[in-house]
Amino acid sequence: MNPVAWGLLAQVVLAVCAVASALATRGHVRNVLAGSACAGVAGAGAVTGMSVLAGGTVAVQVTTALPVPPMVLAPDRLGGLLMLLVGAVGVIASVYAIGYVHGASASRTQWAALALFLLGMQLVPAAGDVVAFLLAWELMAAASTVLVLAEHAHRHTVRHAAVWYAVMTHLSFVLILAGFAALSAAGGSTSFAALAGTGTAGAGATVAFVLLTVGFAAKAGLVPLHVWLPRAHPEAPSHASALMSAAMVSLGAYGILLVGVRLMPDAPTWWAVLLIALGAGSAVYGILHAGVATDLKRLLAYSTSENLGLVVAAIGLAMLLRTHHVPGAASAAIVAALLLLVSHAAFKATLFLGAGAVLRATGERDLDRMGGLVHTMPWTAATFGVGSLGAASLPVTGGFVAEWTLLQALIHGVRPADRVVAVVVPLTLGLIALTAGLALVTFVKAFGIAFLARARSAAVLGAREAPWSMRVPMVLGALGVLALGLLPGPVAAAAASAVGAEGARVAGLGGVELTGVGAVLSPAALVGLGAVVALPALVLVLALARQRPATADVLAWGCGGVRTSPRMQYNATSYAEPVMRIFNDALQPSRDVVVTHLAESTYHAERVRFSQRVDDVVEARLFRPLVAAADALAERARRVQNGSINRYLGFSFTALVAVLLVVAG
Amino acid sequence: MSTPGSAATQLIALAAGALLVTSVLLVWRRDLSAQVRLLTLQGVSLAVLAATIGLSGPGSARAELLLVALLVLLLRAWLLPWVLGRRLRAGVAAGDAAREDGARLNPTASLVLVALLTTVAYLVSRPISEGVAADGVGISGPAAFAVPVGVAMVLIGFLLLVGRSRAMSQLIGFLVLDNGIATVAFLTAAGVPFAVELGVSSDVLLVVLILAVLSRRIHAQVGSTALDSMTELKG
Amino acid sequence: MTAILLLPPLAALLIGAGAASPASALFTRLSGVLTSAVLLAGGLALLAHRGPTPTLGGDLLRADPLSALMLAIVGAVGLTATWAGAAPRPGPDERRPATRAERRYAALVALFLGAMAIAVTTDNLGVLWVAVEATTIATAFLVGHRGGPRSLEAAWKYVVLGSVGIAIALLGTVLLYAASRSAGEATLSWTRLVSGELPLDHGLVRVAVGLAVLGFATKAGLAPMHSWLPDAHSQAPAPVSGLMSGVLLAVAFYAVLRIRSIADVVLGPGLVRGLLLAAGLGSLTVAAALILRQRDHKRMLAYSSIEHMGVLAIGAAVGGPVALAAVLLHLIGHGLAKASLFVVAGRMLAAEGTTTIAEVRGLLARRPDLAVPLVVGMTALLGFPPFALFFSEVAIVLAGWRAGLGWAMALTVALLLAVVAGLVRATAAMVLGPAHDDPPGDGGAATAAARAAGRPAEGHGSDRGPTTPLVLALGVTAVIGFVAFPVGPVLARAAAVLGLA
Amino acid sequence: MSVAPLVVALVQVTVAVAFAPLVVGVTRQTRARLEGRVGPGVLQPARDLRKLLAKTPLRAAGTSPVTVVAPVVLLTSSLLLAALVPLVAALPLSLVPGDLFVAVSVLLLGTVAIALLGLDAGSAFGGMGSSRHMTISALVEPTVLVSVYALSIPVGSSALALIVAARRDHPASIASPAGVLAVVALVIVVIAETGRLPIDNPSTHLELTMIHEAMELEQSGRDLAWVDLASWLRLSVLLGLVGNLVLPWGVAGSAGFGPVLLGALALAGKLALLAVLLAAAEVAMAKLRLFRVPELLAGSFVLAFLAVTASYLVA
Repeated sequence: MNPVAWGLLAQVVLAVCAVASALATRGHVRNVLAGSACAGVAGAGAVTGMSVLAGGTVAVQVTTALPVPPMVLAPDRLGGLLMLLVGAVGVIASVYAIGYVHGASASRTQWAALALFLLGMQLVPAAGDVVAFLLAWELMAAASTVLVLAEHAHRHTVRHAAVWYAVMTHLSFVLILAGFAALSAAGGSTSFAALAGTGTAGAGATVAFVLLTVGFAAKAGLVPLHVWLPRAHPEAPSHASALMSAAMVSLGAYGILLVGVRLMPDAPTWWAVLLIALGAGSAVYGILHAGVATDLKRLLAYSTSENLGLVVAAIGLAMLLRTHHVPGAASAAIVAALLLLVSHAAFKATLFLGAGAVLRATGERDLDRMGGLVHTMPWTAATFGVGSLGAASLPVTGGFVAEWTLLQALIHGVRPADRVVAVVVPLTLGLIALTAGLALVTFVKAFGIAFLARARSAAVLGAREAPWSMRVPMVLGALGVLALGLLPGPVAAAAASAVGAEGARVAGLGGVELTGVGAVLSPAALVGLGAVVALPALVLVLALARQRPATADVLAWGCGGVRTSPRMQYNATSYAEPVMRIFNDALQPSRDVVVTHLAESTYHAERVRFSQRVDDVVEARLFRPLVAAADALAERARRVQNGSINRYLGFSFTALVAVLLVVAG
Repeated sequence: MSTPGSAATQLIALAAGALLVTSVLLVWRRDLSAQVRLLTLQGVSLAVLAATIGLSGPGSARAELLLVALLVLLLRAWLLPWVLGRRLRAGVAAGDAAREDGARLNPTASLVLVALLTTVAYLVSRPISEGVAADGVGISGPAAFAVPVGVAMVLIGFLLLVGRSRAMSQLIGFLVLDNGIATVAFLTAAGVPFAVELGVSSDVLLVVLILAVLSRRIHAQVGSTALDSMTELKG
Repeated sequence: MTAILLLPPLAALLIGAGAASPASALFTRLSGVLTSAVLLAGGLALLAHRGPTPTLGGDLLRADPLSALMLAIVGAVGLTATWAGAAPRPGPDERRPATRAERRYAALVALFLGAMAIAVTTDNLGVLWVAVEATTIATAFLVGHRGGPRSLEAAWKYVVLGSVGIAIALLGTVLLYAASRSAGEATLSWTRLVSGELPLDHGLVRVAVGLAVLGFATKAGLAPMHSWLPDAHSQAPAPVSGLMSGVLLAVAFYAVLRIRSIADVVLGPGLVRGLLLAAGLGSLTVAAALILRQRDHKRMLAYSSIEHMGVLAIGAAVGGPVALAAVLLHLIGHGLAKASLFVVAGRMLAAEGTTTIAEVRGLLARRPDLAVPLVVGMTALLGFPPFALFFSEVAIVLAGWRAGLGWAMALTVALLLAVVAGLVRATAAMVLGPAHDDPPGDGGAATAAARAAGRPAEGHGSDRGPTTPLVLALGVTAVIGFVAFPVGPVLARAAAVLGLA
Repeated sequence: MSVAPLVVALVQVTVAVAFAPLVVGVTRQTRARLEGRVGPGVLQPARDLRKLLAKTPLRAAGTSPVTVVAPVVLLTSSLLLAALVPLVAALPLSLVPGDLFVAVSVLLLGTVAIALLGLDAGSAFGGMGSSRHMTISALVEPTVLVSVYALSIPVGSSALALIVAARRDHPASIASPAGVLAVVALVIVVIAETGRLPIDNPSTHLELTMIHEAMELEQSGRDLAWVDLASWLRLSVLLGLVGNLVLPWGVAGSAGFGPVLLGALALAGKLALLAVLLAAAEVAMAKLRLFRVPELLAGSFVLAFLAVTASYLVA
């Protein structure tokens, strides 16, 4: 039995232990025991993933009661990479949970669900056939639903969020099931190994691709199937949000990779264009909503659908370029997709854990009521800051390298002769650039408003720094973000090998070289250069600082020294106001201004109340009408079943006559 | 054996005609007691049909079929009508309506429908008659021409069930439907095996008894056996 | 072996007679459990049996693997429903002889189970018909057991619609007999009819099969003949609802399967596939439409039964070893889960004094003993792993798509999504939320009063009961999908019986 | 990596640091003259710098370490920018591509630093400036990348050094429609990024109209010195880049002393010219309303996109 098999076994066993310890013990003991067991599950997943990446293979067969081929667990390298990703996020999230959970989120159900959630997520990339994939997928879905429900007894919003989540996730399952059914009908088997390289000609393959893409897009939170994200993430406990947003959605992208890269490699152009449109659209839409969001976790949720949009766009780009014979750039694009996925996992986990720490310390999710937390929660502030840098894809973080790789693919993918590429590539470039720019605003806002300036509400003043058990995972996450940014070479190489593309290899100082397009980036060297040029300035700074220390107790500028009250600061809403105004038509906020005039004169206002809400346009214009229509239909159907036995007999009579006419005709 | 125009065939035709006429009259009449009487008549003609087929059949099956005919006579011409009549009188004594009122269909419309259904019956029973007549084992060959009557009775019984708004007349409709099935059974297969026939008859009897009991309770609880008063359970 | 064939019906008869006698209240209370246990034992014994198929009295009783499996299912589901639904053991102070109603109830349940046992173990279609019809008679009074206009109305609709439908099935059976007779060998023996040796007339068999399927489909609650089902299920006492949903529907569907294989042999799959697809999709549509805005949780469960019958019909329409095995697995899973859920629903009715969804709130916080089995059962019904229904539904869809019925499968999963949405919404509304949250609506007051009094609302039995059967049933549903041996071969052989076309 | 390019890069940085105050001085002086004032002279910015460095910085109460660190980060980013962009010589560094994406990211790092600086003191103006500044740089990003894409198509690489070298070696491509459009788009970007008219008025004293100034309201002493120097560096480096794109002659192609000296002189000339032009343009222009700015940037994006399509025609 080889390491991979052992790893898979260990995951299952540890998961069982975690569930057992969650059910058996109580109080703090439960948190510690179950938490460490969950961390163990995730760790086993990470190790398994590594050994798969290192070339280990295995095919575990699980038989069922039905006369179908047995379920197979046979992770390939890509699966290994995802397993590693999920496992890594799982470890820090589990450790974090030990210190974080309290009240409802510390119940035995929640811990058991967490363990099963981790197991499901790590088995999805291990699945080697359709049935096993669907099984793990549903395990993941069910467990995550339970996690979202943690606070159901305290907030009514939780219930609606959970119902939305359950239905959307089942929609995704149903689409995937149908898609795989179509695929296995076209390919004549249910095992991925046999399906690999299924021809893309013919209606069957097309139907399969479309169904699967949409299904996985729903799980990846792509517009317009993203509606569950901004609802579920704020309601779920933060470690769960981190797992869902960093790990689970990545599996949606994995599904698209599985279909588009492994199962049906030679995609027609329009498949690729579909993916690019889907991805770029979600990226812009997601980041716009993130930019104007004031609920911190909602902001992070929308940024998730932005980042997954970028990933899917990169995948589509890779497919397009491969179909149009630009192999070098294509491999760069696919590497970019994986780098984006990995770095997103790192910084999104960090950010959600940070948001959780703030929530735990202040009870606030609303940015407009935060501020000045850098003084009370320095560790959280630092890690959240690093995460924000990553999310804004600035040097030197993983996001920066990933976006650089993507742009290299775009710039070197130029084919003036080929009209499709000639049109698609620059448009994609523009959209991605806009996304990157808005991401910058969004995360400057998130960090600056939450942690800098002065407290905007009393609750924030009393904030206390998170305990070590929560700090350590946050720091680990931040380190991960920086490591991905400083030494991207190995990751890029692993990613390239995962998709079997000779796309990238390590170049000096842990830098990355995109062999396909002959571009090199060594962030470490960049940092070195920066240090060299900044050295004189630093020396000067320190010298002056010793010579003449600053006086740090003056009033801030208030047009003549009036000490401004904290309510006069810019808050998240006002910070996003320019963006809101520019993209008014896309966001369609509902504002209302209530002016109460003074009794004496209507020229002087006594009070002005301004309130603004941004509803999700897709939800309001697409899903709510859909639900309403379904309900109306159902109401009409209820009237048909009106209780009159004569009518019921009439049904049977009609059926009888119909059948008679059919059989005798 | 018996050829068309033989006495047996005449008798079969006569019985079949009687069955059809009684069914049509059942649709026509509104007076429940009259319907019960018609039901008796129908039972008798069904028994006659069975007996004829039995007598003109091969010797082996003769005894069994005569026994079946007797059973039919007892059950459909005497017992069931008696149960119905008793329940009906009890209901009327307790203040329940003695006429079928508030039916879904007025007489003319229902009679037109009957005509329609009879044609449908003729259409759809072609494969049955042909299938049976394919090789004239025993009597069934020549007798097969009457099969549509049975099918028509089934449809008419169903029509009564759909169209009538009284518990009692639904019972009657059910019995007509059942008679129709029996007719088809005799005409196509000279009845089913005796054991099965016994089971079938007892089932029918029990169903009728249960419905009678239920209608009594409903009358006791709801104060009427009008089906319109029984639309509590919706959706 | 042949003795085992005879055992279940006889035992049912004797136990029924015993239960009817006022001798021992305890025996009366446990009669249902005993009968089901006997059926289960018999079924398992027959499943374990190898060698020639045991028969008795010519074609009267015969237990091929399919019959054995069905007998076991009937026993298992019956055990769940009767055991979990058994009234709690009376305290020493209130020890009293069983009332007349209780005795009648027990006897009828035993009778019902006995009829079911005959129905699944006979080879003669006539006897099968008689047995299925007998269940109508047995259950008629069980549905009306609680008395009151609503349950009487339900009983009336049930008997009328059921008997009419089953009468159509009789017509079909008769025509089959006629066909065999004019083919030279007058028989109703299923084995003879599917042997393919009789030169059956196609036109006649077409009519016969069409009518028989229609008739038995009525009993199986397939649209558009489903209308009796929600009323009967919602008005009957909870265990009876469980029995009807898990056993009666299953056995009626078993009859459809038998007829289907006759048609397969004589006519090929075309006709029945069309009929079953229409019925299945129709049932799914009806279920989806009426679950989405359902206000009554027992009716909701009833419609979910219609939905699962629709899935079964579609699976049968697909045919082939995989789909048929999946259908049988689905029968097991659905029966057990649904029986447990109906029992839980009964306890909820007893505890809350209402079946209106809008008046049940925060169950998880107030009554975890009810909410947890409810949620687990629902998870099973919705086809989440590890429950058996997950495997069966996935297998049916995969097989169906490969059989070239992609459009039907797409429609199926879409409708299933609607059903899931409705069920999830309703369940979440009942289960989630804070404990003290006075339910809206006029019925709220009474419910609140009943809760305040701390005792169940009267007239709906007890709100507590044994948990073991629920745990067992749901546990079996959860693991059986993974049990490759012995379940796998059993399902395969049973499916082979049907798929011999 | 080979040493020569590194040395050249450091030379570039020093040159840029030396020129930056002068460029600003030239623009201010030119403006003053065109507006009929005498003007403080070209060296005034340098003197201001010296004076500020000698002063004790005052920091608002309740400010965080960000206030201390941000100016240095800003300065570093500008210095790094000066090292990455081909000003004096067009020699690509082996491990760090003089990629415009990298350059822009470094630039944005500085932008973020100053934006946070603006927020840190918790005054209304700082937040206002920071919000406006970030919005504008967000809208600028697409233009930058698309125009670079247009420029890189003929060269087949996005490294600025190679682009400049290619234009020097094939002057024909400078006048090509693609090149012209792309450069125009870039110019608009540079104006937006460096906060010049018509997008921002660097010499305003009215808080409500401020963008860049609003963020450094709280700064004083050496902090302000670093911020000012950094923004001047940005201006001159970006002007230098534009200059080298339009008039690539004189840019050193090798690391010899002669070529580098020549390159430095050429750079001085180009910077002076552009500074004068900039000042002249600013005199002739009024500040745009903030919410007309997106139109301008959208326009520049369109130009860049046209440049791409045009480049297909020639390529």
